[in-house]
This record gives sequence, C-alpha cells and structure tokens, in this order.
Amino acid sequence: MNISNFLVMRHEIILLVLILFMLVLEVFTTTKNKKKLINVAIGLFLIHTIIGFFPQETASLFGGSFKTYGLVHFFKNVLNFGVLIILLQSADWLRDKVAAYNKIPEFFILLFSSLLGMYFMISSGDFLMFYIGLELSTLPLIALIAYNSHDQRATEAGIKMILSAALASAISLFGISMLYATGGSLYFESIATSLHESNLAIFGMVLFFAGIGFKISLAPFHFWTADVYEGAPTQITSYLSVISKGAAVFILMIILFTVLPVLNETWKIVVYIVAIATMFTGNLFALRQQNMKRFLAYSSIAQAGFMLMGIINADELGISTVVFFVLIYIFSNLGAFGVVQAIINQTGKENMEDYKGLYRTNPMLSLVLLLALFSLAGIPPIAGFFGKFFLYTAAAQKGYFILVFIAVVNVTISLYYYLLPVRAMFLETSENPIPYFKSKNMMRAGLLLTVVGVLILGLYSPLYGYIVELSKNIINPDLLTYLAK
Amino acid sequence: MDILTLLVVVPFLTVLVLIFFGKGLVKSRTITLVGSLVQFGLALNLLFAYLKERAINDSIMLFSRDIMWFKSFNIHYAIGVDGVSVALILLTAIIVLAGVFISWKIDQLPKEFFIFLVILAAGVYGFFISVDLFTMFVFYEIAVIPMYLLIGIWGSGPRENSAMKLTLMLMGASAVLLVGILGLYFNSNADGGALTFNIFEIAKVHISEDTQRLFFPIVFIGFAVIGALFPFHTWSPSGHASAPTAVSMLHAGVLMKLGGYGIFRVAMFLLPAGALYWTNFFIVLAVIGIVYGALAAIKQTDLKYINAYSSVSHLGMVLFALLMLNKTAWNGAILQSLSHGFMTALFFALIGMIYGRTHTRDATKMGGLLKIIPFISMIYVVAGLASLGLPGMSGFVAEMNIFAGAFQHTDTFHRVASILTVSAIVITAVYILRVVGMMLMGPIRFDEFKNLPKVTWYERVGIYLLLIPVVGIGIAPMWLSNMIMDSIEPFFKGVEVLINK
Amino acid sequence: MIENISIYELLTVSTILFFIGLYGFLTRKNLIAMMMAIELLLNAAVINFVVINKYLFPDMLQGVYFSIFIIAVAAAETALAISIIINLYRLKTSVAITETETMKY
Amino acid sequence: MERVFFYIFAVIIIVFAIASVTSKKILRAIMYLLMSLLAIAALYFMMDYAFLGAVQMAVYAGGIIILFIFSVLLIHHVEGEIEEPSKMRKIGMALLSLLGLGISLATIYSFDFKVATKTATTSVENIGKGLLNYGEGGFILPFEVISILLLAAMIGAIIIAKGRKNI
Amino acid sequence: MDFSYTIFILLIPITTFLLLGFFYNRIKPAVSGWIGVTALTIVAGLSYYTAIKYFFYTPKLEGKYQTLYGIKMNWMNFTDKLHIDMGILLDPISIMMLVVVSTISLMVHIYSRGYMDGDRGYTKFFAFLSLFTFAMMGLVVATNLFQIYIFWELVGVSSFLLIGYYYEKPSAVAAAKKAFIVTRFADLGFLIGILLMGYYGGSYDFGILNNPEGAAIMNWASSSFMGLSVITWALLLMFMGGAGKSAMFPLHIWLPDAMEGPTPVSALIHAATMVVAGVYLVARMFPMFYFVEDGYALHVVAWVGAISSLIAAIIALTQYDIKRVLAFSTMSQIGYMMLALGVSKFDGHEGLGYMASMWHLFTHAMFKALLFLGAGSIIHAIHSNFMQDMGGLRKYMPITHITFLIGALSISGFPLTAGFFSKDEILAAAFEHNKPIYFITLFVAGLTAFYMFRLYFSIFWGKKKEYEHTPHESPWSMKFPLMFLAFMSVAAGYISFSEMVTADRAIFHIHFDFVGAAIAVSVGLSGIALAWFFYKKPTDYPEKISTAFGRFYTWTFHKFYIDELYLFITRTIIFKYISGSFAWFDQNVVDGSMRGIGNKTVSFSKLIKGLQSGKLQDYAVAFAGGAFILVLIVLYVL
Repeated sequence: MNISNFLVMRHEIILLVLILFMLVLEVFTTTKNKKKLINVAIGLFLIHTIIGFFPQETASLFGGSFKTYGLVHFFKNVLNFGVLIILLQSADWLRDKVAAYNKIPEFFILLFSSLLGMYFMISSGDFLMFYIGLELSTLPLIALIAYNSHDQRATEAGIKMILSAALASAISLFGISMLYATGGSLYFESIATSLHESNLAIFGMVLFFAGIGFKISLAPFHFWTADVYEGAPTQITSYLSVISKGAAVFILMIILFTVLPVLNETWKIVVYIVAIATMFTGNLFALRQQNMKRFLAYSSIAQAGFMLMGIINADELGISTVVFFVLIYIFSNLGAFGVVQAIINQTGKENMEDYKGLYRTNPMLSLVLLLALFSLAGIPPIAGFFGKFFLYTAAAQKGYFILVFIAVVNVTISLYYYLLPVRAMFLETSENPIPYFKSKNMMRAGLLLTVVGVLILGLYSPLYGYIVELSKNIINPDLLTYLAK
Repeated sequence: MDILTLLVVVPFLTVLVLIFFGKGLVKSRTITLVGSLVQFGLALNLLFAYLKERAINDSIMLFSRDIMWFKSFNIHYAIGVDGVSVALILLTAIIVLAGVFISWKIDQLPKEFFIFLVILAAGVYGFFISVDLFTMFVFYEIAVIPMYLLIGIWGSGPRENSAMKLTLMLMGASAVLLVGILGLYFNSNADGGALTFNIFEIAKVHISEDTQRLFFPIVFIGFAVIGALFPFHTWSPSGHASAPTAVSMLHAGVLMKLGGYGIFRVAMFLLPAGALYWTNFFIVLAVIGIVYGALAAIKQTDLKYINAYSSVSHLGMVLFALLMLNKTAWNGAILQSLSHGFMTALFFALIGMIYGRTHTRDATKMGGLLKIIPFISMIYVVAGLASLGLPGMSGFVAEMNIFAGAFQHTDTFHRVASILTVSAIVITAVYILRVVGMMLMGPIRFDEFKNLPKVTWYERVGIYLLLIPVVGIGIAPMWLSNMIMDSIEPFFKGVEVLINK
Repeated sequence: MIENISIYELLTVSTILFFIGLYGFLTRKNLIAMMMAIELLLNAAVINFVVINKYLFPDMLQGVYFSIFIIAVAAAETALAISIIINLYRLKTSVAITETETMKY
Repeated sequence: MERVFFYIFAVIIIVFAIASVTSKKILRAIMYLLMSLLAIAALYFMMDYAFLGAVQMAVYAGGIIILFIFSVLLIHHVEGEIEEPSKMRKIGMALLSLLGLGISLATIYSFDFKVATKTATTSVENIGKGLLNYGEGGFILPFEVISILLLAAMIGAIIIAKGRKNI
Repeated sequence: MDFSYTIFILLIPITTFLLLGFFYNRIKPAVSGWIGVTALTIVAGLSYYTAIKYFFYTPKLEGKYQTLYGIKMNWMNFTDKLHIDMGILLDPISIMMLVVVSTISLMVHIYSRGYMDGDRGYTKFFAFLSLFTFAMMGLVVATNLFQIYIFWELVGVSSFLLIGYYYEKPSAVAAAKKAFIVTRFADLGFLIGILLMGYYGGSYDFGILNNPEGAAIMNWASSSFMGLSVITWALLLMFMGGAGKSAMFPLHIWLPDAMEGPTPVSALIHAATMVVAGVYLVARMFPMFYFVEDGYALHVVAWVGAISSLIAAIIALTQYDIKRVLAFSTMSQIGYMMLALGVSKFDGHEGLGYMASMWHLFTHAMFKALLFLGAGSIIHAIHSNFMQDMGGLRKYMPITHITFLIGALSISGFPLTAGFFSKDEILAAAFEHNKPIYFITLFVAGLTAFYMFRLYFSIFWGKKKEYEHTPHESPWSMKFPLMFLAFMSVAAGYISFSEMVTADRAIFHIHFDFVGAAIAVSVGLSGIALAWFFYKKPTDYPEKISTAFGRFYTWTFHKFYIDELYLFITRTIIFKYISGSFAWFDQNVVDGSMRGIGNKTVSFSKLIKGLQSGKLQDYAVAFAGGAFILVLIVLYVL
C-alpha cells in the first residue's frame, strides 16, 4: 500500500473526507448557519468533481477487490457530474424547505455516502464489495427517501423501498451464494475462468440479475419504482432515476460481460425477455399518468428497457453504447426532473393538468422540459436520439432485429406520452396557469447544464469516440478465445 | 463553407437571430423573410452552379463533402446533390418563401411560429442533401417533429388530436425506417469491407437477395407513410385540415415529398432485388391509394380535406411511378413530386386566403366567390386545372411521364394498374370541378360574403411565387426533365441490371 | 463439515428456510413481521455461504466473511427499517401493511 | 450422533421459522424467530465456525431481536395481534413458495458438488487476520466500507426518527 | 417552301389571351373587342395565305400533297425513342382546318362585338375566345398524338370556361362541368389509346405512325388483346376520345347542355370547330384506321356515326329550344362526317368518303355557324330560346331571316347550296360501300330537312306573338358575319375539294351521280314540304302526331333518358354509393383502425393499471414470482 494506491482511490477518499467534514460541520455549526453549509457543500463537491477529471491509472487494489480502469473512472466522473447537477437543482429546496427541519448537513452526508457506495459498487472486484457497495448506496438513499418524516407519502415510499430492497438483496444474495458455489470464489476474475455452465449457475445468475434488476427497475422487478419516485423528495427521485440506475446498469453490464460470459447464451435470453417486458411495462403504464413524477418514473423504467438492448450485445459495442446512453440519459432526465422540481418548489404542483399553458407564463422552463422530453423520446438532433440509435445498433449488430423492432414500436408509444406534457405546456391553455416565477441561480445553472448536455453530447462525436476507446479490452480477450473453444 | 451546408446553416442562423431579436410580428417576419430570401438565393445559386458543374463533372453527386462524424460506426456527415435534389431544394426554398408571405399576419406567438417553420425547412434541406443514411434520418426527423407544435399550437379544429396522430404515425414510420436503415447498415459489409451508412458505398455491395426481400418493405413503408401510402395515409387529411396555412403548404408541398425521394434514393437504389420482388404488392396499395383518394375526395366538403385526399391520390402516383421501375416513370415521379409540391402549396395558400375571409372551409357554405374575390377564385380555378393535369401546367408533364412509363409494361397486371391510375385523372376532374362549381361559380348565396377584402400584395406575391413554377414547368419541361433524367440514370442501374436478367 | 451430513441436506434446510421467509414476507400484514421474514431470507443466504465455504472451499474463508458482512448489513438495514416503520406509526398510529397503499396505479 | 443433532436443529429451524411467519401474536413470533436463529447459530457451531455462531447470536439475539421487541413494545401491546391474511392469499403464497422451493431444490440437487476432502480448522485469529488483510483473500476494504455504511444507516435512522420535533 | 411564319398563327391568339387576361380590368371593353378582331384578322389572313401557298404554289411530290412542317421542336423526352414534339404540321386537312377555324373564329369575334355588348365580362370573353382559338389552331396543326392531346385538353378547358361564362347561372355551371367531365372521361380513352399507340407503334409522330409502309401499320398483328390487335384497341380508345369531343352517341350528352354558353360560343365551339375535332382526329389517323386489321376500327366509326346521326335527328324533332335543336342537328351532321370517314377507302376515288367528310366538315362549319349566329341574333332580339315564344319574325329581322333560310336550305341539302354538294358525296360514298348506312343516311337527310324547317317556320312564320319589346334587327357587327357566312354556305359547294383534300392526297375527280342526287334531293324536299305543311301556319297536326307516337314521343322528348341514365350512374352509383362508401370507409375503417390502435393501447394501459396496486406484497409476489418464472423459463422451458 502506498501513496499512488491512494491516488487511484481518490474519488472515494475525497468523498469520504467530504462526508466526515460535513459530519464535523454538522456538529460545529449553529442552526442558523446551517444554510451556509449548502454552498460550502456544493462548492466542495464541485472541487471534488473537478479533481475527478484528472487522469488516473488502471489499478487493482486489495487483492482484486477494488479495481479501477479508464471506463470506471470516466463513469465515476459522469456520476459526479450528475450529482453536481442534482445538488445545484436541490439548493433551493434545501434552503427553503429542509432548513426548516434542520437536516441540511445530513442530507449531504447521506447523499455522499450513497454516492460512495456507487463508487465501490462499480469499482468492485468481487461479489462482497459489490454487495457492500450496493447496500451502501441503497441504505442512505432510503433514509433520504423517507427524509421528510412528517410527510406520509415519503414514509410510505421509504417503507416500500426498504422492504423491497431487503427482499431484493436477500434474493440476490441467495443467487450469489449459488454463483459462489459453482464459481468457487467471490472474486470476479476467478469466477470468470472457473465457472462452467450448469443449472445451478444459471439459477444463481438469474437471482442475482433479479436483485440488480430491482435497482435498475426492470420489469417485473420494477413495481416499487413509481410509488417510491412519487413519494420521495423530487431531488432524491432524480437521484434514484439517474445515478442509482446508471451505476446499477453499469455494474450489471460489467458483471455479465466479464464475470459471467460463460452463461451468455442464457443471460441473453433473460435480458431479451426482460427488455421487452420492461419497455412495454414502462410505456404502457406511463401512458395515463397524471402525476409528473410517476410519469417520469415509468418513463425511466422504459428507458431502462432500452439500456438492456446494449447489454444484449455482449461486446465492446454494447459497453460503449450503454455508457453513452446512460450519460445522455442522466442529462435528459435531470433536465426533466429539474423543471418538475422547480415547479414543485415554487407552487407544489406536480400534475400534468397544472402544466397547461406553462409556455405562455414560463417559456424558458417549458423549453427546457421540451428539450429534455424530446431527448428522452429520442428525437434528433437532441442527444437522446444518438443514445437510442446506438443502442439499436448494438442490438442489431448481433442480429436482434426483432428486438429492435419491438423497441421502435415502443419508441412510438413513448413519443405519445412524452408529447403529453408538451401538449399541456404548449398547445393547451389554462384558466389559472402556473404564474411566472424566476428561478434561483443555482437552479438555473443546473438546468443550463442539462440543456447544454442534451444539445451537445449527441452531436459532439469525439465524446463517443472517447467512450469507445475506454470500452476496449474490458472484456478479457483471452477469455473470449477460451470461450470460443 | 460549401454551398450545400450553407443551406442547413442559414436556417439555423435564422433561428438564432429569431430567438434573440425576433420580438413581435414585424421583426420576426422580417427576419424570417430575409432568411428565406437568402435560402431562396442559395437554392437558385445552387441550381446554376449545378448546371455549370454538371457540364464538366460527371460524378453522380456534385459538391460532395464527407466529414467523419462517429468514427466507430463509420457515420459521416456526407452530402452531395444531383439534379433531383437540386430541383427539390428549389421547391423547398420557394415554398418556404411563399409560406412566409402567406403567414404575413400570423397573430399568435409569431416568433415561435417562424422558428419552427424555419427548423422544419432546415430539416428538409438537410434531408435532400444527405448521402449518408444516418444523416438523412436525422434530418428527416428534424423536419417532422416541428410539425407537432406547428399544428398543435397554430392549428384549428381538433388540432391537438390531429397533431398527435400525425406525429405518431410519421414517427412510427420513421422508427420502422430506422430498422430498415440498420438492416442496410449491417449488410453493408456483405463483400467484406467496412460497415457504412453511405448509400453509394452500400450500393457497391452485393446484398443477398433474401436480405433485400426482408428489408425492402421495411424501408419502403418507412418512407411511404409520409408519402401517404394507403392505408397509412390517415394522418394526412386530419393533419392538413388542422394545420395552419403555411404549415399545410410546407407539409403537403415539401414534407410529403420526402417519402418518394427516400424511396428513390434508398429503397430502390440499394435494394433493387427486393424492389423487384415486392413491386406488385406495393403497386396494388399505390393504385388503391390513387383511386381511393380521388374517390374519397369527391365526397368531402371541407376544402382542406378535399386537398388532402387529392394529395393522397397524387402522391400515390409518385409511389406508383417509382414502382414501375423504369426511367420514364421515375422521371415522372420526381416531376410529380415537384409539380404536386407547387400546386398543392398553391391550393393550400388559396384555401387559407379564402378561409381567412369567409371563416369557413366548407365548400357548400360558399358560392359565387368568383364575383367577390375574382383574383383568388381565378387562381383557384387555375390551380384546380393544374391539379387535374391540364396541359401547360406542371401536373400534366409529370403525369404523362408516369403514364408513358407505366405503359411500358405489357403484362395484364401492370396494364390494369396503369389504366386504373390513368382513370384517376377523370375522378380528379370531378372533384375539382365540383368545388369550383359549388364554391366559386353560381350565385352568391350568403349575404355575409358579399363584401370580402381584396387580395393583398403579400398574398399576391405568395401566389405568383407558386404559380410561376407550375406554369413554367408545364410549358417548358425539357430543361428540368433532362436534368432529372440524367440524375436518375445512375440510380436506375441496379434495377436495370436485374430487369435485363 | 458436519459428519455424515451432505451438503445437499444443509442446502435443503437453507432453501426451505428461504421460502418460509418468502412466504412470510408475502403474507404478513404487519410491517415488523415482514421485517422478520426478511431476516429469515437473509439467514438462508448466510447459511448457504457458510455451508458452501465449509464444504466446497474450506481453505479460503470468503463465504464466512460474506456471512459476517451480511449479518452486519442486515442489522443496519433492520435499524433503518424500524426507524421508518416507527415514523409511520407516529403518522398513522398503525404499522399495518395496508397503511402503505395510498400511492398506486 | 451429529446427524441426530443436525436433524434436531434443522427441525427447530424450520418449525420455528414457520411458526414465526404464521403466529398471530407478534411478540411470540419474535420469540420463534429467535429460536430459529439460535438453531442456525448452532449449525455454525457444528460446522466449526464458532466465531460466526457467536456473531449470529450476538448480532441477532442481542441486536436485531431486541430491536424488534422494543419496536413492538413501542407500538403494540404485549398481546398485540397481527391481522390474518385471507385464506386464498395464504394458499396462493404457499403454492408459490412451494413452486419456488421445488425449482430451487431441483436445481440444487441437479448439481454435482465437489465436496472438498480436507478440512481446515478456523480460528478467530484467522478470521481477524483476514479482515485486516489487504491482499488477495483479505477483507479490509469491505470492513472499512461497512463502517461507513453503519454510520450512514445510523445517521439515516436518527434523522428519520428525530423528524417531527423541529417542525 | 418556308412556312415557319405559321408560328404566328399560334402566337398571336395566345398573346391576345395573355394581354386581355392579365389586364382584363384595365382594358376598356371596346378596345379589347378591337384587339380580338384585329388579331383574328391577321390570323385569318395568315391562314388563307398559307392555304393558297400550300395548295397552289407548293410543288407536289409524285402527284401527292406533301407533309410540311412549319416548325418542329422537341418538347419532352420519355425515352430515347418516345418523345413529345411541338410543331406545326401542314398538310391538306390541317390547312383546311386552319381556314375553317380562323374564318369562323373571325366571324364570331366580329359578331360578339355586337352580341356581347354591355356584358360585364366583355374583355374576359374575348380573352377566352382567343384562348380557344389558340388551342384549336394548335390542335389542328399538331404533329403528333401528344400534341393533339395537349391542345385537345386546352380546347376542352376553354370550352369549359366559355360554357360556364355566365357562371352565376347554376345551369350554366352544371353544363360546363358536365361538358368538361364527359369529354374528360372520353379523353381518358384517348389518352390510354395514345399511350398504347406510343408503346406498340413506337412513336407518337403522325409521320411515322401513318406511314402505310411504317412499322406501326405493318406490325399491327404482332400483339393482340381479346381477339383484337392492340393497335386496333388503341385506335378504338382514341376514337372514344374523338367521339367524346364530337358528341357521338353515347357520349353526346354534354352537347345540348353546352348551349348554356353565349351563342357565339355555341357557334364557334359547339357547332363549327371543336366538335369536329373528333372527325379531324379520325381523318388525321386515317391511314392507321384504314390499314390496321382491315379497317375494323373504321367500321366502328361508321356505325357510331350513323347511329349518332339517326338518334340526334330523331331527338331534334321534338325539341323546342332552338339552340338545342341546332345542337342535335350538329351532332347529327357530325355523325354524317364520321360515317363518311367510316365507309371510306383509301386510294383515289375509293376514298370518296374521306373527301366528302372533310368537305362536309367545311360546309357544315359555315352553315351551322350561320344558323347559330342567326339563332343568336334572334335570341338577342327577343331574349328567349324557345320556339313557343317566337313566330312571324321575318318581318322584324329580314337579314336574319334570309341568312337563316340560306343556312337551313344548305343543311337540308337543297340543290346548289354547299350542303347539297357535300352531303351528296357522303350519300354516294355510303351507297358505294355500305348499303344499310346509306339508308340511314338518307332517312336522316329527310329528318334533317324536316326539323330544320320546323324550326324555320316556327320562328319566322307562324302566328305573330305579342312581344314585350318589338324585336329589332341586329347591328351591323352581327349582320355582317351572317351575310358572309350565308355567302359561304353556298359558295363552299363550288370549291373542288377532291383536288385538295383526299385520303391518299392524290387528286381525283368526282363523278356526279344524278340519280343519287335526285333521290337525296327529293327526300330533302319532302321533309321541307312536310314541315311547311305542319308549321307554316299553326296547326294541330304536330300534336296529333306526337300523341300518335305516344311513348316513343315521350322518350324522344326526353332524349331517350340518356341523361338520366348518366345521372343515375354518376350521382347515385359513383357519388353516393362508391365515393360515399369510400369516404365512410376511410373515416371509419382505415382511420378508425389507426385511431383504434391508439385507443386500444390507452385502454389496455387502463386495464393493466391494477397491477400497480400500491400493495407492497403484490409487488413482492411479482418480484419473486418473476425471478423464479425466469428461472423456470431459461432452465426448464427453453
């Protein structure tokens, strides 16, 4: 263990320091001054985000429990960026609402802990670290969901979340134990080489998949999603929908590709079925949602179904397209949630009805939401289109044209409901529309970042090229040749 | 910057200027007018540059440009034009310009209206200059999606539902098309070589016959929905009826042409064997569309509905012509696209003017307009005559090419199909004259229409912009038809080789 | 390794335990009771790890460690769950599962 | 001999587990759960994992069960009863569980486990060393991380529990 | 010989049209009248000059008139072989037509200055007349089938515009629509015929197609359809177009209604020029008609002509609207021309029918225009179209009376009038080649004389009516054309047509057959006598006869209910049932199914909302159940 090792772990370490620092601040600031902590925390996190962008070496620490390489590093930065946007967007809420409960530093502590969990999860080199990371990312998050303890809906959401999460991790653990039995180790690398195809291994794999499918909210493991998204504070909903989901997709992909390639014939079938189920479920349920948060919840379920199309590719192309998609998805969804949040903060209204005539009163917000929704719907030249198109390409590359076809059918359905808010905002008028209000600078910055993101990310091709470079050699070529035999 | 990219960039610049300076009706329309005049100038310039360049350069596409975009997918921003695209670009420029004049007095959210209008135009230009399937697809969707807002916000009647139906059907079709494009892409390495979206690269590859048969209908339907192929045309009547005038013009005039163009550029060019295999099936649909659209138009009373069904019929001819698989018919298809573009835009413009004065589009509710607003009425008659294929108007030239091409097939199936198609010109005459007789001629039946405002100068400009090409093509088709014919040649090769087998 | 007892028997016990837990989770009408069912589920997994470690890979203690961590996490999880449940109780004076059905469709 | 013990424990585990998920009286259910957990600890002892057994007893009996009891006492009366689910639901869930059980057991029995012949004794010292080892087979990292987890969970629990006071 | 100046014959009218059309509200009516007349005078002059130059000063080729091109240029290319040219073809028939069209048009222009005086759309009227003249000129000088089709359509449109000239009158609008749509329907056949001809004949050019040694004629048997050569089919379809334009049975229904247009228009378009376009078309394609499949198509032409002429003559007996009587008479006379072509052969004197047809076309143009203009003059004077409103007009309008009488005599084939000569040749040709047709023709000749003089006597004799305004003789601008045409109605008989317009373009000499002529004349005279007997003074004979014929009379009076039949087919069957059901189908089935997909998706979405029940344990069931079902699927099902 030496200093360079620590440098490799700098994301984790700095974040840990941040957590502890917040803890200290929590203790030593008076109730009145706690509002100032918001800016301090966001500022520190900004620094953390920036530091994250410095290059980093590939390394494997702690006997392979902790691995980091270009893509993971990049992905952590992506997560950081997403969290930064979320923080910017939540500043108002923290200042106006949370301050009253005197819970500001805890918010940051919990949020950062959860993020730290994600880091460990995506960097994990064995199932134990994976599990711990998963739990570390989940438990604080549940606390955040139920954060607003006088709000019955938040509490209900918290209960639903924690019980579902516990069930999911129990089932997942049961599955991991089977993988352990068949693979002979908890370390990913050993499992990859020593695992053979057997019913038990497949059994374990499916249960494991169900557990992580819960995090990504894949059908039929998605039912908690809508209720929790609705009940949780909007900031946490957006965190759940992008960061938590993104990290889970990433690690699912890495595990399936690098740890369980032996079972690829089987998990492709699973992914295929689940992808179709997820897309249809998300879309069909989203069709008639009136609550914007529920609406976005189902939309995010459907998006998860699309991500599986990249996973089914089971190759480098799949990795790069999924990462690219997640990146774009983070920006698009945060844009949408940002606007929803701004309106909830200002007026407490979260129904689509209330959005009628929004364009006439709040044109900028409407446009941001429009762009975000178009991006989610996959309309060029907005970034979402590129993400989706590449996912189709990934699926089509391996000949899954029927899946692609089903996906495009779903895209059409999804277009319908993505246009519903647009219709409310632009086409319809209302007796009492949401009056004009001026967003705070933090919120503006947060929204601006998402807008820039959805406008630029797709068109700016070097970014994707960079991801492609990073995605190379993640799947052990020796292993592939070994499998080919 | 090359002259083609400018066509896309100028609209976007216009949009930017509009966003920042386009406050109020006068400013926004002035900016848009300047922008579309520049586009018009560019299009004209392109035409002359093309003619000049064509004389010394015999590559398929001129002014080509190829910039690597997404390297790992081999996606390029690849552009180039031939006679067909030049003609269609000119069409677009003229209709956009006319559309600006027709929307001179748009009262509601003028800035946004013009922004979306110009974005739409940018998409169309981009589509016509693209050589890369991916780029083409991107521009296609850029052109389609503003439609939703344009119809939804500025439309009339059940605008929300019409807009939704239109958008969903077109985007659904484009989604299908996307599958087709991916199919092409992943078969573009059939001879070894790299995967590519470039249509000329793909054309060099021998895609296996089975694959072609699989993907041809997908690509064809993907494009044909926007070309109003029966039974996927139902977005068009309600969509047109609800759309504001300028949007109807652009939509029927330009956007619906994307379908035929795409089939010509992509489906027929890249999947000739598939085309040969599927042609009869689609001919049946196209002919049904032609006859059925015309017959359905007879029964309508809403002017826009009549025109929409008439568009179904006329654009059915484009598809029909493309499916005839010979150069004459293809030439006719492109000419018909152009002709229908100008003509139907003119129609919609006139309908808009009439509607703006009488506040009804129900032909049965009007009468004797010829006496009240003689200029508009007379032009309406002329447009009607153009629509029913009167010689001396563009429609005739196009239709005759189509028919002459269609009659080169001797088998009974094609004969019957051709004769049914030809018979549509009679039905067209019926519904056109029905409206003319009902609405323009006859006594003035309602007192409230006794005094309607005279035609204004900007309306005149709009009308002349559209009328001149209609008559121009009709009287002197040679230069245009030759330009198109030359450009069709290389695209026809694939089919020709197979037919000669 | 327990003399004369095969791994199958042990795994059978744990699996039965797992499904008893699942049954409990699916049928109990009380949130605390459901948490208890979760403990059963987790314990089933723990037994699995331990047994597998003991019977198949006794030279490395991975399974055992995993078990320890599961137990620790379970404790944390339970604590958090209970705190939320109690919060619900404060809001609704009930911890029946039916109290958590307001958000649906 | 050990076989007999094993079966006794197994029966205890299963019977008490069933009792724990079906008992109407919540406090009794907790006690049944405790019995079941203790029997599991006994299994660990039988497998020579004394440390684990101890952890099981300490954390579960000493921590989690107490937590349950406190919360029940906080909420219910001692004789607090749980509402019974409908019969249909019970039967349905039982069938579902049995189906799952069938699938799982069939899968497990279909696998040919290569049981290791050598037995290694495990001392607490070994376990401790393993926990602090940062090489291959060492678990210092999860050990550290779980401390953060516990911290975060604690803060979370506190933050929720303290809730209403400051409104 | 340079004939390129003939381009001006086309350019001048179109320029006039554009000039008058664009500035129709800025030019004073008087000026526009003069512009029109002047332009037409020049055109007529050019036409006469061309005729003289062609017939008398251009050398013949091997004793035959040659085909010359005033101008010929490529207009559009279909394929390497098939292309549309635009040009001016000069040969005997086209030059004859030029003369006819320009003469009649000039007369009508002059006449209209008086007739249309004070009309609101005076300028517009002249503009349309110019447009028509342009189109008709273009039609006759067409060098190929497509050019003829192009101008054919333009003629149709100008006819539409002129019939609908009084557009505020619903009947005029209906008539215009009817005329256009019926001819359009016929043109459908024409177009298909052209397209077939283009494909099988390999060209649209008359020079190539009509060459008796050319491929199109020599290879007519190469492909057949339903037992007939495809070329024959093409010819028949083209004849359908001709029949539509020339109002042959059963496509004649538009012609009587077309009388809703101003009378000069009826004279120009619906009597003298446009309606003979069908005849001209057959004459133009005569070699093909004759040589292909032994003139099968020509038989059809003959019989259609004969039947049309008979039916029209019968209907004309019962009509009271003077313009309609004239219209049916026109139809009947065109039937004559058609049957004459139909019975004609090709070479020398055998081709008598062809020559006779063209001659009759020429003379008919003169006397029928005369009759129409005369009728116009009468209508102008008493503002009514109906015979019942007229009587004893000879005193009030002497010039009109005399000229009308000359016209009537000419059409009845009174000796030494133009009609006598041309009709006689037709009878002779029919007698020579087709006896049944000959007898029909003879019968029709009698009928013609009868109904014309029924008309004449009813108008100018009979009992005097009480007129609201005393009828006046028309102004000079109207009288002059009447007189000129009256002169031509006699003089045209003395032109030696057989030395100019023949089927094989070689000259032959007519053998005048006194017996045949005597028969014809006696039939004609008896018709006149009968009319004199019936209508000279008001009698009740007509009524008695009509009652005697009973149902046949009613049928005839209603034009054999052909209009009603068409109405039933179009309005009830096509509009109501076919078109209506298509519209319904589109709204409800096609659109409905598309909407249905959307609605079903939404309602399905409503249906499944119960899955998200809000109950945590249900979610858990789905979770665990889903997981184990997945296991089941991958392990035990697949």
